[in-house]
Amino acid sequence: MLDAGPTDETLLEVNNIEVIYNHVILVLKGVSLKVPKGGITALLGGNGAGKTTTLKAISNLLHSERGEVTKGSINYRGERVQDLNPAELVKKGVIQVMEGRHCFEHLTVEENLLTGSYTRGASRGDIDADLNMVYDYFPRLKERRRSQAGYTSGGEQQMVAIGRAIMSKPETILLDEPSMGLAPQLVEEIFNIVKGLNEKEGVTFLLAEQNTNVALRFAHYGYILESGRVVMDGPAKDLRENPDVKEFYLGMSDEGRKSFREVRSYRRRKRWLS
Amino acid sequence: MSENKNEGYVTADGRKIGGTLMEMKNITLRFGGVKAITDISFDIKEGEIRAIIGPNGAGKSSMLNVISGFYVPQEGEVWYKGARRPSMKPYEVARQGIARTFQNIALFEGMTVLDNVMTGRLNHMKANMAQQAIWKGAAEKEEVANREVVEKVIDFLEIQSIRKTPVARLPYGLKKRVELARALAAEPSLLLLDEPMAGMNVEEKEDMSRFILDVNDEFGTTIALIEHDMGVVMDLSDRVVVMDYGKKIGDGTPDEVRNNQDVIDAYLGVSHD
Amino acid sequence: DLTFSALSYRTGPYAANGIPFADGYQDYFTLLNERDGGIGGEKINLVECETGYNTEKGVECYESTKGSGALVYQPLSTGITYQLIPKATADGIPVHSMGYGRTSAKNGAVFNNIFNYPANYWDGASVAIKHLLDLNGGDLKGKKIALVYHNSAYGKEPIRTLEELSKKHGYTLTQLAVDHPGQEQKSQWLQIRRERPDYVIMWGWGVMNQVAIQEAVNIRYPMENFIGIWWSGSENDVLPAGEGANGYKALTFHNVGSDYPLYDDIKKYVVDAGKAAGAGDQLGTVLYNRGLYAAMLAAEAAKTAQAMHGTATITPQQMRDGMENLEMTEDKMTALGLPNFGPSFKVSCANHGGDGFGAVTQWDAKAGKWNMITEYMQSDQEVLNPLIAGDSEAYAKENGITPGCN
Amino acid sequence: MPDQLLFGTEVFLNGLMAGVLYALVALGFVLIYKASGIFNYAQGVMALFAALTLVGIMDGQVPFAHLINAVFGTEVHHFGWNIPSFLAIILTMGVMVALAWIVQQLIFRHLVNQEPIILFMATIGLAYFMEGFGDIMWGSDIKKLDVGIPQGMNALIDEVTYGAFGYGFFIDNLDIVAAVIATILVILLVLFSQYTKQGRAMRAVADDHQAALSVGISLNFIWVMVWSVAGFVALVAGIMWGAKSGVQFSLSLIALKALPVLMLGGFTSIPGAIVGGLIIGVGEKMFEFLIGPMVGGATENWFAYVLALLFLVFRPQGLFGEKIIERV
Amino acid sequence: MFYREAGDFKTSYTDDNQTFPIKFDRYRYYFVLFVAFCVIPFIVNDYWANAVLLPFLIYSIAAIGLNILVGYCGQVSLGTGGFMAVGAYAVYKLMTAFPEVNVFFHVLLAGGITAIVGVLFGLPSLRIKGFYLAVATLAAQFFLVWLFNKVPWFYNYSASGQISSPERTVFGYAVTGPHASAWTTYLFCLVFVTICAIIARNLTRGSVGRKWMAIRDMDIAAEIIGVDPLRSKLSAFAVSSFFIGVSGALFFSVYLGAVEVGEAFGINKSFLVLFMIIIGGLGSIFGSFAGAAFLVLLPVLLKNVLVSGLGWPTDLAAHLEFMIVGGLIITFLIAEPHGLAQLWRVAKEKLRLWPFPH
Ligand SMILES: Nc1ncnc2c1ncn2[C@@H]1O[C@H](COP(=O)(O)OP(=O)(O)OP(=O)(O)O)[C@@H](O)[C@H]1O
Ligand SMILES: Nc1ncnc2c1ncn2[C@@H]1O[C@H](COP(=O)(O)OP(=O)(O)OP(=O)(O)O)[C@@H](O)[C@H]1O
Ligand SMILES: [Mg+2]
Ligand SMILES: [Mg+2]
Repeated sequence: MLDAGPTDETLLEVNNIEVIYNHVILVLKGVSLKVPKGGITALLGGNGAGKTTTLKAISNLLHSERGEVTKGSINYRGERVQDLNPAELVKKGVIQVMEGRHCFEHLTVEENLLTGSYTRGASRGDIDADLNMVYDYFPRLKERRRSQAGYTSGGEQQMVAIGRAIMSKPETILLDEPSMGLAPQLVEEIFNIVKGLNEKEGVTFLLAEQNTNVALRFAHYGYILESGRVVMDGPAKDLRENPDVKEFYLGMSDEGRKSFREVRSYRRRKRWLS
Repeated sequence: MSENKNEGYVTADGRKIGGTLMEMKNITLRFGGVKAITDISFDIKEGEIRAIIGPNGAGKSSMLNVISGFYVPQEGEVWYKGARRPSMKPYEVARQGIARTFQNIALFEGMTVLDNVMTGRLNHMKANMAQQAIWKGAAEKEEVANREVVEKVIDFLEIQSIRKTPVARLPYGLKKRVELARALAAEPSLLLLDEPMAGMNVEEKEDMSRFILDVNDEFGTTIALIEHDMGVVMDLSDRVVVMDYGKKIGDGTPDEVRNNQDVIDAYLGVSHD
Repeated sequence: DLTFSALSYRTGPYAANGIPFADGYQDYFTLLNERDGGIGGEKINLVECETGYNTEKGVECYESTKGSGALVYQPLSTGITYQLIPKATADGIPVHSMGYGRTSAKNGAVFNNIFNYPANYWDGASVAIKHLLDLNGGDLKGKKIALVYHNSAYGKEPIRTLEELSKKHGYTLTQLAVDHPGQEQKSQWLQIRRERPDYVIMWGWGVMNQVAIQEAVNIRYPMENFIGIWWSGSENDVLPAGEGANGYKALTFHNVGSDYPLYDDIKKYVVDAGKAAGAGDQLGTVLYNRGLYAAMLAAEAAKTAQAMHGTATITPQQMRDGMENLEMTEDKMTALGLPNFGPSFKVSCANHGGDGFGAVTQWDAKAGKWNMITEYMQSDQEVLNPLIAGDSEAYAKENGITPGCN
Repeated sequence: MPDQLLFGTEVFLNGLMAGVLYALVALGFVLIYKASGIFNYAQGVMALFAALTLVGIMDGQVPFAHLINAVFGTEVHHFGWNIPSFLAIILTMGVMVALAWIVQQLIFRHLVNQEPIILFMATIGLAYFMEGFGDIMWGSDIKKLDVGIPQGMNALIDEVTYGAFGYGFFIDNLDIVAAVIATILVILLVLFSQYTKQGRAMRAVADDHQAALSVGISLNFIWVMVWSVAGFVALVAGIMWGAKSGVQFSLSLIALKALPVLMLGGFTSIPGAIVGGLIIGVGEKMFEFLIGPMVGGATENWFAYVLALLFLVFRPQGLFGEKIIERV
Repeated sequence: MFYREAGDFKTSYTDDNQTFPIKFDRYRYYFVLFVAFCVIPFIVNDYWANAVLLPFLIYSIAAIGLNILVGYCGQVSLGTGGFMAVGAYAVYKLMTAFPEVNVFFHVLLAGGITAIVGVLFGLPSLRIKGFYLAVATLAAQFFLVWLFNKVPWFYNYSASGQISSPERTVFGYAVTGPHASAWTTYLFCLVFVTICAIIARNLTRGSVGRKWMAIRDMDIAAEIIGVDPLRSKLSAFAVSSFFIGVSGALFFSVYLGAVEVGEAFGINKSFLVLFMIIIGGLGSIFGSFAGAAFLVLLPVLLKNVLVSGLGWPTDLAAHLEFMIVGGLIITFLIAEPHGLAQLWRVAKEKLRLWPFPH
């Protein structure tokens, strides 16, 4: 769909990582992926597949959840980044938008956005310009700029989280479930924003998404994760055509979209997991 | 749909819907200067699946909070089972048979899945402190009886394998399911679901849809549902309320709503099919 | 060996006071060992146990040291003393609570194993009043006296005595309680400023002393009208207030300074030999002297016991007898190298508390030392004896003890 | 004016002054709570430690003298120099910054994203440790602290009021100095937390550790910074209180006076600390003045808490605390 | 594979609800009970009873009580010292007023009285939450201590304001007073500990316990699903205070024998018990024991090692003891923030997997 898109340069490379929580719970069992510069890479998969864990492993947020990467390596621009702390990583240009919003409840919407520019040494003027850009993307936020983020609705909080990340002018954004809880219109809008940032500003995206449909429409390349392993990957176009993906992730059978009323009450089997 | 207020109707797929179970009359809710809900009225009939949709910040969750007694509207009346509901504490509302799930999952993170679902049964458990301190006898009998109900719900939602797992460790989607289990365990007459399928992929949404339909079918539970996935809403619900900026902009069957120009402008963008 | 135990507190909120006392106690025994080879030829084995002024640790200390055959306990805390009174009595081990503890333990007929010579709190209160009587030509009628006290059992000790004495001497008594720990005493001192009592008596402890003295300086209360009990009269209490504390008075039941022949021995045998408990810079301070005095009394009681029972290796029971028959005379003290260091007194079964002699010291801020400004005076036995009899009888009744001397 | 009213006014004024001193201690708590959600039980011990260090440096004490002497059989106690108080305060600040850094590296870095009660517990561990450490380092005797702040009755106020009412009010010079310092501190800190980038980051960290990390705020840096500032506040509190009572163990107990202030003012509000302090100071002094004599006095300790409790029943987050967000 | 549960299937919900569902755990539990009741009483001496076992047992009761309030119901309280004082003074008044009644019942009644006081001070918990509540409970702490100090009726007008426990017997054996022997006091406390632990366990596994935990984890959600917050919180305050009252009663009458309120039941006590449950593990009965053991035994152990073993000066040893205890608390928290109980659970999980790492 997009012709601009990824270059050959691999920005982020995850090699065969294993992640353990609490010293005992093995969650990722060897995940490898490559994120090309300037591309939108999607990480798909069911609940508990390990998408969030993968993103956190990259952004080094695992540590604060008592998880650790026990095997494998993570490289950004060919440089090992596993041992950096998250702040250093943000300085390098990688920022994560966390699943479940995680706004700063007691800060106002605007202050929330400003925290995004924390690592930048930018001038007041630049920051204001970016702030306005975010408000352009999300007019709703402008209306609510003075209210505490804790009192905004779920969708508004999602906008705050994304806006906050944009404020750091990152090179790479790790987006965890950006569409969750958003109205369909807005989902479309957010993905358009992603696309815009990608094309205009050359921001690289790695996004974890449940909404496979949209994700594959906007992404260049996709990885499908199941139970902590990559089970399938390929260019988004190919994935969209894959019959399995169609059936299990896009909810389409050969006859087009099924009604949710018609769902059979038996568990279907995925061929690759048999 | 032009049926009499208190009468039921028959849905397209032939299910019989009863009389009015709950009616919201002219509800207005303000937070300081913010008007979350402005003069909204609608009803929920026995046995139907009623969806509430609308853009982000429209006031949908606030409406559920009004129904479950957590927010007290400045104006308006809530009628439940044919009587006007006096102002009540949320736990009293729950005891009237209204159970719900939450948009930002509100599970008890420090407990196991089983315990969480058991909390759904609290209003059915009557043993007093002394009996519980002794345990043997009344308390234990009651525990086992309720455990059986809960196990049925657990089976029903296919979460047997995580029974003893602390919920904090579960992935998002399973948490949603556990929340549903907790609400179902209460055997409510009205079940409120706030975005039950957010953060799920199609396959999981299908599962969830099936559970919702089955609950509605098997136990005749009335369901009010907020959801952003139009596919789900249109397929599952019998009638839909559409809200925007705290106002009601549409109310009717999925087909009516889908073709309502206001709704398209405010929410759907393009008409979904 | 003769085992003595020292339940000391070199840590916790009162460490500053506990350290010099413990040092003095220990140094004296070290001296006896080094110079005399112990007591009666038996080496002294001092078991120190840290209580941190905490009752529970006190119990642990008591239980852990009693197996080692400790002859006498000096609990150094009123709380621990109360706690040990029944226990030690049951175990047949004597307790010496010198200048603290349960006042009515003076009645040895009820408290067989408990000793509190040479003076107790009620003696202290009475001596303070006596001093004021002396200053006022024997008449306190119409005078206002304020009592600033630590709001605890300890602080409340003098109240009854002072009330009885006010009936007798016609002064009015204002009571000002200060809550633990006593960091903040604005209210109390503003009240003193308003009511301008002629004298202020203080039953304080720890930080309460320093703050009270500082506040008194702040409101420019005449320091020479301000008298503290002996636990409010160490260098620690006055130094933080600096010059302003000059003239502050405190009670005592032993002398001050290090100007005694015994201290030369301590320097020679203990400090210079590198065997001092502390840094050796506390010699002659009030609390060091008190610890030393306590040790000396214990050693003298042990000697008495050895003489009585004709054996050098005495048991706790024999030690008790020694304590009950202890007699301190000026001659004895001069022989020990401590002339005029403490009052003369004689312990008996009926009187475990000595004769209630105390004196008044005054702080000289310039010289940085305490001076004893009165002779030892005896407390008003006439008033105190009935109080002691009453309280100890009540205790006997409550605990089913038949008073009696054996 | 009738006497009773005059006395009452004097008590009132002194209550205000006492309140300022409480607020000084409370400020340290607020800072750390605001920046990390940590209820820092060790704040009192920090004040003690700061004051001990200051005196130690000023008097040229050899740190760990007791330990060194015990282990090596030496007899070292003093370096034999005296350092002017201004320089000593700066050196002490250095020590407090180092302490903040160590605390961060060894403790809180490993406890990111834990529940408040666990962080609280860690500060208790820290308090225990520092209690022992401070004593070993500087000894447990009472030390006189004099950095040249005037103490005692303010003669000017006394004269002026004596002239006006025939009764001179007593106000302690030390309290006046404390009030000035506290006011300056509060103003600076409010400006800092409300209007600077670091201040905003600090508040963000308090709300959500993980989210703060995710936008690139370095918890390490923020926490070291805040603990250093709190260390400075502790030093100020230590100096003020130490001047009253000498520097000694009990100094750590002033934390107990700060807690009701915190409650009343709100754990997260810097101005709340000072307003809370004033209310508590006046409240407890007036209660002791008016009601104390009827019930036997020594009411201040519990009354402060009861007063704060009463306020909380009406405003559960304290007067100025951030509203507790309750949403589902 | 040291630790196995395989082959240990449950066929009924009753079985599944057992306190120790795994056989191995169950036998170990019986074994501990056997040793505690049938072996220790014969070998215990004064030192072990008075310096180690009694404080351990009594603090365990207090810790269980506080754990119900803090660990299960999420209401952080710093009033423990004050409530223990209520228990102590209640038992004192009862013992002296009704000497003919068995002291066992006095202790229980003292617990009951404390429960009432606890409920009273628990009332603000409906509005006040978190650390605010913790600090608010200090009002109870300070007020109660002040009250017992101020009103002479509580200490029977004794001159000193101290209370001391008279001798009382159970089945003819003295359990309080100076003549009580080590084994009787030990057994007396042990009985209370056992009863309290069982009651606590029963309450926390049933519906009351779930209400408490629901309130703890998310009070708003709990209310919306039908938990009456006031009643649940107050019931937690009542039960918790009951236990704490019992422990206070035993602390005074059996363990110390004489107390002064400010010293024995001061704020330090409140903190100490709170430390116990946090170190042991919030929301765990086993954790209450572990925490009590840690904070009672560790100092004794350290002291014995440093002073008796290595011959260090007592003050250095005491300072070091502080540093070590503090250091250990921090180390444990970093290793496992959820306390010794959780550390133990993780260890078990690892053992189960052994020799495989995951
Ligand atoms: N802090 C944690 N402790 C223990 N286990 C965890 C933790 N966080 C996640 N897990 C486990 O790791 C697995 C993967 O979780 P993760 O959140 O990465 O899934 P996900 O793919 O993002 O799912 P979802 O789409 O539901 O967000 C899950 O089984 C979950 O139970
Ligand atoms: N407790 C509150 N205090 C202040 N404002 C509130 C509160 N609750 C909700 N609001 C505001 O009311 C409006 C409606 O919020 P609500 O959560 O009901 O939206 P929603 O329709 O559920 O949106 P979404 O789909 O994003 O969840 C929002 O603008 C929100 O900021
Ligand atoms: Mg996820
Ligand atoms: Mg919502």
